[in-house]
Parts: sequence; structure tokens; C-alpha cells
Amino acid sequence: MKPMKKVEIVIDSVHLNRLLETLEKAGVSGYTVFRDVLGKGERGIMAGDELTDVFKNSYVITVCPEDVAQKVAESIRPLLKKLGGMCLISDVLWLEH
Amino acid sequence: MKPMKKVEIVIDSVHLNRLLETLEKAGVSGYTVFRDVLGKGERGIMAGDELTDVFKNSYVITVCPEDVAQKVAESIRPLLKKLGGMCLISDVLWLEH
Amino acid sequence: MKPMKKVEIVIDSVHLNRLLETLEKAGVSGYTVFRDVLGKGERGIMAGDELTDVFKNSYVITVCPEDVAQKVAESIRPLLKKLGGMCLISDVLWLEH
Amino acid sequence: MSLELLLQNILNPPVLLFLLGILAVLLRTELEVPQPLPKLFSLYLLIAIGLHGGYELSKSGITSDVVKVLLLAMFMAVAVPIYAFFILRLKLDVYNAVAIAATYGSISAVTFITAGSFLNTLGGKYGGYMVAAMTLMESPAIIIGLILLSLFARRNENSSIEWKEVLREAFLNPSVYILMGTLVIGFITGEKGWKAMEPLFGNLFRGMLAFFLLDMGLVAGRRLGEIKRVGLFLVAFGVLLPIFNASAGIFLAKTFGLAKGDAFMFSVLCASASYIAVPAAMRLSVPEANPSLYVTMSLAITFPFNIAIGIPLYYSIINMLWG
Amino acid sequence: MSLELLLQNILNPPVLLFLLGILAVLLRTELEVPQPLPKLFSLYLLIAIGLHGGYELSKSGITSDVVKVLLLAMFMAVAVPIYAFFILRLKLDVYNAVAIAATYGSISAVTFITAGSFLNTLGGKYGGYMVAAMTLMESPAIIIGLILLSLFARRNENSSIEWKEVLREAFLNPSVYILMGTLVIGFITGEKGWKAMEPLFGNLFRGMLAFFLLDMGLVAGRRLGEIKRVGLFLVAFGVLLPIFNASAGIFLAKTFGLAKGDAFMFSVLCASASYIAVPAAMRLSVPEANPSLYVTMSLAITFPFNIAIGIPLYYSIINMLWG
Amino acid sequence: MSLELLLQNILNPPVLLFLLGILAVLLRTELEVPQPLPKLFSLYLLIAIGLHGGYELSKSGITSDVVKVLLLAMFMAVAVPIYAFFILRLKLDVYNAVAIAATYGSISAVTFITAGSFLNTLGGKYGGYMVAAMTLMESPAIIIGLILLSLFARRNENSSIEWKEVLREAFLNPSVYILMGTLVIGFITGEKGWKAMEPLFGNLFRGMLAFFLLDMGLVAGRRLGEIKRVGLFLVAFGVLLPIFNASAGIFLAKTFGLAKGDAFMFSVLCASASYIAVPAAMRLSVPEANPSLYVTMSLAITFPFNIAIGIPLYYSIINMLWG
Ligand SMILES: Nc1ncnc2c1ncn2[C@@H]1O[C@H](COP(=O)(O)O)[C@@H](O)[C@H]1O
Ligand SMILES: Nc1ncnc2c1ncn2[C@@H]1O[C@H](COP(=O)(O)O)[C@@H](O)[C@H]1O
Ligand SMILES: Nc1ncnc2c1ncn2[C@@H]1O[C@H](COP(=O)(O)O)[C@@H](O)[C@H]1O
Ligand code: NA
Ligand code: NA
Ligand code: NA
Repeated sequence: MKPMKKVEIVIDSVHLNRLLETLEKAGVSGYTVFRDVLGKGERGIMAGDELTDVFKNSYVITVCPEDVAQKVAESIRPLLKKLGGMCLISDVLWLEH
Repeated sequence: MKPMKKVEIVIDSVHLNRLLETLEKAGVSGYTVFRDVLGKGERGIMAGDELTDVFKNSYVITVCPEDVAQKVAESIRPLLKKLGGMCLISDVLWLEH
Repeated sequence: MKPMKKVEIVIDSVHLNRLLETLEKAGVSGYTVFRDVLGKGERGIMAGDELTDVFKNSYVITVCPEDVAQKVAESIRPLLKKLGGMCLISDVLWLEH
Repeated sequence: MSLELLLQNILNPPVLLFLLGILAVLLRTELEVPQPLPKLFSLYLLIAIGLHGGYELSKSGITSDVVKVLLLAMFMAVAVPIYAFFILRLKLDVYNAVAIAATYGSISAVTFITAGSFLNTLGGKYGGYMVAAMTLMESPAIIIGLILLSLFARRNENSSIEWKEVLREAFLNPSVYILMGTLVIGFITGEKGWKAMEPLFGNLFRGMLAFFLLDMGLVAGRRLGEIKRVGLFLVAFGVLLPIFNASAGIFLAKTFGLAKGDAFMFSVLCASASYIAVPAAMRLSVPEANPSLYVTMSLAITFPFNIAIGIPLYYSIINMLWG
Repeated sequence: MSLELLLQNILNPPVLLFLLGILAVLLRTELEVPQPLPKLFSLYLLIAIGLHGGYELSKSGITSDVVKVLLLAMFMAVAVPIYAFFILRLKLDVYNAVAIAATYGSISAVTFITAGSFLNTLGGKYGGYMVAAMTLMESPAIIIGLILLSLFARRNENSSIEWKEVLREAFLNPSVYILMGTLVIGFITGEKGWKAMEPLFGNLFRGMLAFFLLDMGLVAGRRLGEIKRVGLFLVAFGVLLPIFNASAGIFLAKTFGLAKGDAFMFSVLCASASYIAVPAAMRLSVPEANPSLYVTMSLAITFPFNIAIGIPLYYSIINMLWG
Repeated sequence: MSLELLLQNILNPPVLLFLLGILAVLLRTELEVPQPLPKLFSLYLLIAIGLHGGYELSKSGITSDVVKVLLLAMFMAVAVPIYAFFILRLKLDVYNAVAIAATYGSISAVTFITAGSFLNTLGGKYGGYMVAAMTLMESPAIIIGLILLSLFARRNENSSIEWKEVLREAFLNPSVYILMGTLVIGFITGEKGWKAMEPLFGNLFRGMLAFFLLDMGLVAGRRLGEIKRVGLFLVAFGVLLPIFNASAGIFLAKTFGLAKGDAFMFSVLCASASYIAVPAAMRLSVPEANPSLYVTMSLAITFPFNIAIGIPLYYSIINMLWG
């Protein structure tokens, strides 16, 4: 089992595509996306609005080596600054197969 | 990047509102909610029942400083004791923006 | 609070039942399932196809003691080798109630 | 009950689709009607029956007969959960007895609707106010249940009932609210309103019921496996109490001179058990009770029994008495 | 506006279901029309109105009258966001002014549809090309808004507008695309095509509108709580600008000699504000603006105002002028 | 094939909505018909065609003609995957050859339904037993495919086929089950049952098909991008095999004296490829095969080809032969 970094990101659903492009550019090998996640943060409640994706979050996990995680963090920071959201990094073991 | 605690909670969907109120009282600055999660635990299978929320779980993440996490854990314990569910705490780094 | 292992697994939705059976055999006491998760990995994009579950992932969390986690990892490896997917292991504290 | 009547009930697309749904689970097919489609169907049926009932009521007006039916409905909605509770206490703890009693004290709109459709195929009719009666009968059982709970259970402080929440849950749960609201709208907008709504909420009604019953069959079928865990006492309870309740309803209907169609629909209301509103309320207010019991009994025993056998049975009794 | 006309509008199942939805939120019931059912209804309504409009257009042909209406529509779609922007700048920063101005420059299909249904119940008619006018009026406001933004906002490099994206978002957003597409399909397939589609997309139309308005009531109701945060200026703006826009529309319609029904539908288009296409575009291109403002104003103020009061008000003005 | 016939097929709301869906993807609009709405439509169509077929069958009875059609259907369902497999093996490994062969051996209900709707607009008719034939043709290809796999692939123990699972997946997959079930229900309940279901499952049928084809266009469009990865051989296969299969079907139909409408529907069944049942089964039992191949071929090549060109083509051949 290989030690890796798990990066978790919450972002407005309308900006999901932009986030995924950013991740790809930073060199991640894969990601997992949970759409239609609700939440609350600095910018108020995101409780869904049933008509558009305006008040909806997406949650993305990407697992990568330390250096890539560093790059991801850097390239995501301006995005989060402008658009809000959250990014977490933690340690995991990746089961090789 | 700031070291924080990530608290993950699984609870019956019918009691989600009560959980969120408890979190707010404990002083968390935000949370993310995944509705319609299925599962299995001590109290049997929660496989959804298509008509009500009776057999459905919700999954909540809240990230907070150690002391708040402590408070969250304490105020959640009686809830889980009565209603079932699960609460996990782990270390994460929070990307400041 | 008890130190435990959190095992996270992403697998094709069509093979979810087989995964859950494997988990039960390995002796886990419970699990939580997120259906309809999208993603990208070695085997390309899983973006849902609206008609079948062919291009859809499921995400499963199971929390267990170290030894069970070891067993889970071993019994899951051949599954992932054949079917693709991802498995992560990390440390968590389990709130006893 | 004549075999003919039984077949007349069963050999109908809605009931057959219900059985097809059950069979799909027994054969382990992967057929499903995924969320939130069941909610689309149940919303549709509630709105349709509310609007139509309101329209019928606007034609008949609110007569003393209507008031009589509503009072009878109220009476049964209070009486059933009380006697059900004491029967259940013979074998069960207070929490489960309360939850099951409340479940049987309330009603099932789909059973009502299926019975109405059965009545129609026989050329019978019921008054629009029966929908009002149904609406009235949804909530009281929740309140009665929680009163019984506070009388008979020793719970610690933490578990004290939040009455305000409970009352809202009882009287403003979605199905009560939508039935009440559309009943009023149907009443206000009368003939003209109904004509505009009829293509969707009238003409398609039986087809939508059939579609929804396919899903109800799947849901009921999935619960069938739990029946063995429910135990013989509760299985018997789930069949016999509806028959008893229907009989009580028929007796009252005869005594107070209800019309034949109304008596039939009233007996079905008495016999039916809730599987949406009450379970949701019980899960919230009596988490100590085991939902596998009350949901399984209501969905996998009483609902199929009423749909397949109860409806023609109650009808044949009434047929004998009303002639 | 006569009270009678107001009641005639409100005492209709669709509008009453809208109010029932709002009330459900105020009473804190847990009624919901879960995702993606609202999308089913809105898709249905768009397809239905597109196919029907195209069919009507195939009967009338593309006359000089049609061209006149389309030019007027285009004019208002460009003018409204410009003057709205300068009014809003009196109190707001550039970002929010742009987002709100774009919201009011565009249109709401459901308001249009509800007005059409109101017109029908009064025996009135409008030309199929009004659907084309509506389609034309959806997008320009987004472009105008972003031009205003690049003229008046100082944004750093990072925030430069990606025009290609914006144009796609404006002209190929789902509702514009589906309206345009089905309009063409309805036009091409004419009488024969419409006859095949009518049972679903014609006969059920009013019922589906009513069903969807129940959900719109819930969505609007949930936003009502935000009104106090919107502030008095914007609340007044949300009521007065629609009246002003409708008046401007009526003035143009009279000047250029539009038929009565067309004038009415045109005034409603001018008065309505977008709550789907434009908010989605603004969220993407102007993240600095606060969606709680523009979504709340459009959904919780202007939409209910138009549905309940605006529609009969504009109609009664037109009734006076056209006689 | 006359150009007129081609246009008659294409210039129909259902086919045009399908093209509109494809175009939506090519233009990168964000139009979507979100889950589970597609499942609502496909369930509706299956139930509708099953009930109607059963009703028609109850009128005609089960004659020797019916048995003949069913035997022919069975024969083609077994033959096609076998010869398809050996053709595919010229270029592909065993796993992918099996999966694609099974895909083409089975059928597409929506292609069948669209053909039926085309036939109706031309005033033609087909027997209710054709629905039974379709149901019969869904499953055998899965079994044949897995038999070919166990004959020709060397897999390690771990990968041994679980035949019990496979048989269930083949014969009790949701679409086979629902078709079979509603066929029986339609047959049993006859005229009376159908009259009750007709407003929903008959009158709305063509509109619902059109609505669903819009979504099918989106799904097919999204797969178009994968065509280049599929390679020329498989693209050619995806067009030529259907034509060959249809021809074989027509030859058999002529030889055994089928009626014109039945022959047409039979040729369409032979030509169509599965994109729901078989891909799901292959994903489960042959994970080594690449779903991007078989799903893309079936959805983005063969389905659009049949809908737009194949249907009028096969019809014009039959028109020539049957006169
Ligand atoms: N402390 C937190 N814990 C968990 N999720 C959070 C937290 N803060 C923000 N979020 C998530 O991030 C989204 C955007 O946050 P914000 O930009 O702060 O409004 C929220 O809607 C939540 O889903
Ligand atoms: N060991 C576990 N690992 C992951 N999820 C669990 C575990 N135990 C319980 N859960 C989740 O918590 C819910 C309630 O658990 P319980 O109250 O034990 O029935 C279950 O339905 C699961 O979703
Ligand atoms: N590096 C990664 N980070 C997060 N999720 C991943 C990663 N790699 C794969 N996945 C998930 O696992 C699924 C299957 O991966 P694969 O078998 O590599 O195609 C993908 O569709 C993703 O949802
Ligand atoms: Na009852
Ligand atoms: Na406007
Ligand atoms: Na075929």
C-alpha cells in the first residue's frame, strides 16, 4: 500500500467543469465526483433550488502523490478565493492492484 | 494550510435537521451534507424505501478546530446513542484562501 | 474514542453487490454506500449514461479495526484488479456511544 | 364474498400490476421505479383525488349528510388507535404498540383510491366529501398515539415529546396538506376549474394508479422478507384488525344511514393502515419503536391484503346489507 | 383593473396551486416536489409551447406582422437591461447591478405560459410567433449585461470574460435551445405533426402548468424569507420595473398596431424576469454578484407579483386601450 | 428507397426530436434529461406496448401464425449472435467479440416502437404477437454470447461464469420481465382493461415516444465522440450488419408467408441492437470487454442509423416484395 494524499474539494456545481480542468492540468491521475451536495459556509446556505444549479455544491475527491497534491492546492487556491468553497488534504494509503 | 479536525457523521435522514441544529450550537463554521445515503449497521439495513425517508441515511462533513470538534463530539454522543448512526474524527489540512 | 481504520472504495455500480458481499465475508460491522458517483480513472471517464448503470461508480465507506481492514484489503485486491476501481485506507477516531 | 367479485377485483390492470411488482421482487429481477418517480405518482394521485373530490363537493354542497360522515370519520380515527393499542400491549412494549396502533388508526390514500376505482368499474359512486373524510382520518392517530405514549411510557427528560413539532407533523404533513388544499381548490373553482384539469387529473387517473401500483408492489415485495421476523401475532393482527375495523365501519355506516358507495369507501378507510405519513411521524417522535415492524405490517401485510381481498370482501358484505 | 378580473385570474387551479405552494412553505409543511421532477415539468412546458407555437406559425405563415413583433421583442430585450442597469447603479455596485439588470431584461417562460392560459380562459388568442418573440428575448440581456460589466467594472486579468463561453451560455442555454428547436419542428411538421403530439403536449397542458406552479410556489416560498435581506429599494424595483416594462411594451404595441392578444403577451414578456437561464449565466460569469439578490427578486417578488396581479393588471390596461 | 419515404420518416416529431437531441450535444448546449426521467419514459413505453400488444393478442387469439412468428424470432435471436461473433473475431479478441455479438443478437425496444409509429402513420398495422416476438428476442443472445465465451476464452477459475446469475440476468432483466408481464396482463384483461388504460398508455404514446427520443438523442450524441476510437471496421459493422440482419429477416418472413406489417416489424427487430439489457449483462459477466465499444456502436451508430434510414429502407424493400 502506497502512502498518498487525498484532496477533497467542495465547490459550486456551476464551476465544477472549471475545477476538473484545473485538476487535470495539475496532473492528477483520476478523480471521483459527487454532484448535488448541499452545505453551509461563509457565503450562506447552499440548499439546492430545484430549478438551476445556482445553489448547489459538488464534492470532488482526488488522490495523488504529495507533489501533485501541492500543485493542486496552489492552482485551486485562486479559484476558491474567487468562488468560495473548501479544500482539505489528508494522508491515506492507496491499495495497489 | 491549517491543521483541523474533520468530523464525519452518518444519521437517519429524518433526524438530519436536529443534527444540523446541534452542530450550529456547537459552533461549527460550516458543513456539507450528502442526502440519500444507504448503509448497514447495528440497526440493520438502510436501503431506502422509496416512499418516506424512514430507511435512509444522511452523511455530513464538518471541518473545525480541535476544540470545536471536541464540543461537537460531546453534543452528538447522546443523539447517536438514542438514534443510532456513526461519528468519525480525523486530521486534515485546510487550505486557506 | 476508539482508533479505527476507515476504508474507502470506489467501484463500478454493477459490481456493488459483489463488493458488499466481500465486505461482509471479511467481517465488517457496517458500511455506508453512496450510489451514482461519477469519476475518472485509468479506464476512462465514468460519466453516467442515463440508461443503465454501465458507466456509473458507487462509493463505499466501511470503518473497522486494523485487522479487519487488512482482511478487507486482501479480499478486495483481486476484485479491483479485475474490475478497476480504487481503495483507500486511513486513520480515524470512532466516537463510541 | 363470491369468487366472481374477487376475480373482478383482481383481474384488473391496477391490481395485476401490483402483483407483477411483488412477483418481480420474489423472482429477484432488478426492476425498480427509482426515486423520485414514486413521489411523482403519489403527488399526482393526491392532487387528482383532491381536485375531483372538491369539484364533486361543489356540486353536492355541504349537507347534513356530509357533516354526519365527517363526524363518523373523526370518531373512528380516534377509536381505532386506542383499542388497537390495548390489543397490541398484550404482546408488545409501549413504544412498538404506540407506533403500530397509530399506523392502523390512520389511513392509506392508495387503498382508498384503488377501492374507488373498483367501485367505479361496478358502476357505483361515492360522494366527494369522502375525500374530506379521508383527510380528516389521517392525522388524529398520530396525536392519540403520542398521548398514549406520554400516559404509559416512562421516558427520561431528553425524550420528552415536542408537542408543537408533533402537531405540525400530524396536521401539516405533506399528504394531509395537499389533500386539504386541492379539495378547497376543487371546491372553489368548481365545474370550470375541473374541466381545465380533467385531461390530466381525471382521464389519466386509472392509468397512473396502475403505474403507481406497480411500484407499490415492488416496495411491498421488498418488505415481504421481513414478515417472518414480524411474528405470527402481528401477522394475524395485520389481517384481522382491518377486517374488524371495516366491520365496525360498516356497522356505523348502517346505523347512521350512509349511502351504499359512501359506506363502502368508509369501511375501506377504517380498514386501511398508513405507510407514509404515520411511519415518518413515528420515526421522528418514537425512535424507540422498530420501523421494521410497523412499516412491514402496513406495507407487506395489510396493504396487499386490502388491495387483493379486503376490497371485494367489504364490498360483498355491504352489498348484502344494503342490497 | 376590476376586482372581477383579478379574481378571474386568481380563482383558477394553476394560480391557486401556486399560492398553495407558497403557503406550504409559510406553514413549514415538508411538502416538496423533489428533483428532477421540476425539470420534467419545465421541459414539458417548453416543448409543448414550442411545438404548438410552431404549428400555429405554420398556419399563419411568416408575415410582415410577425417580423414587426420580432423586431419589437428584440428592441425591448436590449433596452430593458440598459435602463435597468442605470437605475440599479443608484444604489448597487456594478456586479449586482449587472446581474439584476440582466435578470429583468430576460423573460420567464412560465409567466408567459400562465398569461396564455389566462388569455385562453377569457376567449382570447395570440399568434404562434409570440413564442418566437419569447425565445428571442431570453438571451440578449445576458450579452448586454456582460458588455456593461466590461465597460464599467475594473476587474483583474484573471476575471476577464470568456466571451465564447458567454455567447454559448446566452444563445444555447437549454431553454432557448429547446424552444427554438421545437418551434422549428412544430413549423415543419405542421398539422399532421401536431395532431400526433396533441394528446400529450396539448390536452394535458393546463394540468401540467398547474402541477408545475405548485412547485414554483414552493420554490418562491422558500425564497420569501430572504426578502428582508433584499432591502426596500430592490423590493420596490421588483414590483415597479415590471409595471414600467409592461407599460413600455403596451405603448410600443399600440404604436405599431399589434393585435390585442399579441400585445398582452408582449407586455407580459417585457414585465417578466428570468429565474433559470440568466441566474445560471450570472453565477458563472459574474460570481462577484450575490445570487441571493437576483434570484430572490426574480422568484419571490416579481414572479408571484406577475402571476397574481400583473397578468390581470396588464390585461385590463390593454382591454381599455384596444377596447 | 424513395426520397419521399425517407422524408416521411424523418419529418416526424419523434425523429426530429431525436435529431434535436444529437444536435444539442454537438452544439455543446447543457440540455439534459436528468435521471431518473429516462427510466420513467422507458418504463412507460414498455408497459404501454406490453398492455397494447396483450390486448391485440386477446382479440386475435393465439393462432398457428403466431406460433410461426415466434419460432422465426427465436431462430434469428440464436443465429445472429453466432454469425456476428465469427465475423467480429476477424479483428477482435474473444471478449469484445462476444460482447458485441450479444449486443447485435438482441433487440432495441425503442427502435421497434419507432418503427411501429412509422408504420401507423402510413396506415399499416402489425399483430400484437410481434411484441411477444420482441420479448422472446431480447434474451437468447446473452446466453449464446456466454456459451461462445466459455467455448473460446481461456479464463482462470476466478472468472468462471456464474450461470445461475447469467440466466436470471438474461430472462428476468427488467425490460423482458415488464414486457412479458404487461403482455399477459393486457391479454387477460382484454377490451375492458385496455379501455381503462388507454387514456394514459394509448393516447399519450406518440408524445411520450417523442419526449423519450429527445433524450435518446442526447445519449447517442454524447457517445458520438467515441466513434473515432471505435475504428472503421466496427463502424462499418454497425451499419452493414443491421442491413444484413434485416434482409435475412425479410427473406425468412417472405419464405414463411408473414403479413406485410409483421414482416416489417420483424425485420426491424433483426436489425436493431440492444443498448440497455445486453450492455448491463456484459458489464457484469464479461468485464474484460470494453463497454466503450459495444455501447457506442449500439447507441451512436446502429440506433441512429435505424431510426433515420433503416426504418424507411427496410419498409421500402418490403413494399417492393409484398406489393
Ligand atoms: N467548515 C466546513 N465544514 C464542512 N464544509 C464546509 C465548511 N465550510 C464550508 N463548507 C462547504 O463549502 C461550501 C462553500 O463554502 P463557503 O464558500 O464558505 O460558503 C459550503 O456550502 C459547504 O458545503
Ligand atoms: N462500521 C461502519 N462503517 C461504515 N458505516 C457504518 C458503520 N456502522 C454504521 N454505519 C453507518 O451508520 C448507519 C447507522 O448505523 P447503526 O445505527 O449502527 O445501524 C448505517 O446505516 C451505516 O450507514
Ligand atoms: N486518483 C484518483 N482519485 C480519485 N478517484 C479515483 C482516482 N483514480 C480512480 N478513481 C475513481 O475510481 C474509478 C475507477 O477507476 P479506474 O478503474 O482507474 O478507471 C474512477 O472512475 C474514479 O471514480
Ligand atoms: Na385505518
Ligand atoms: Na423582461
Ligand atoms: Na438484433
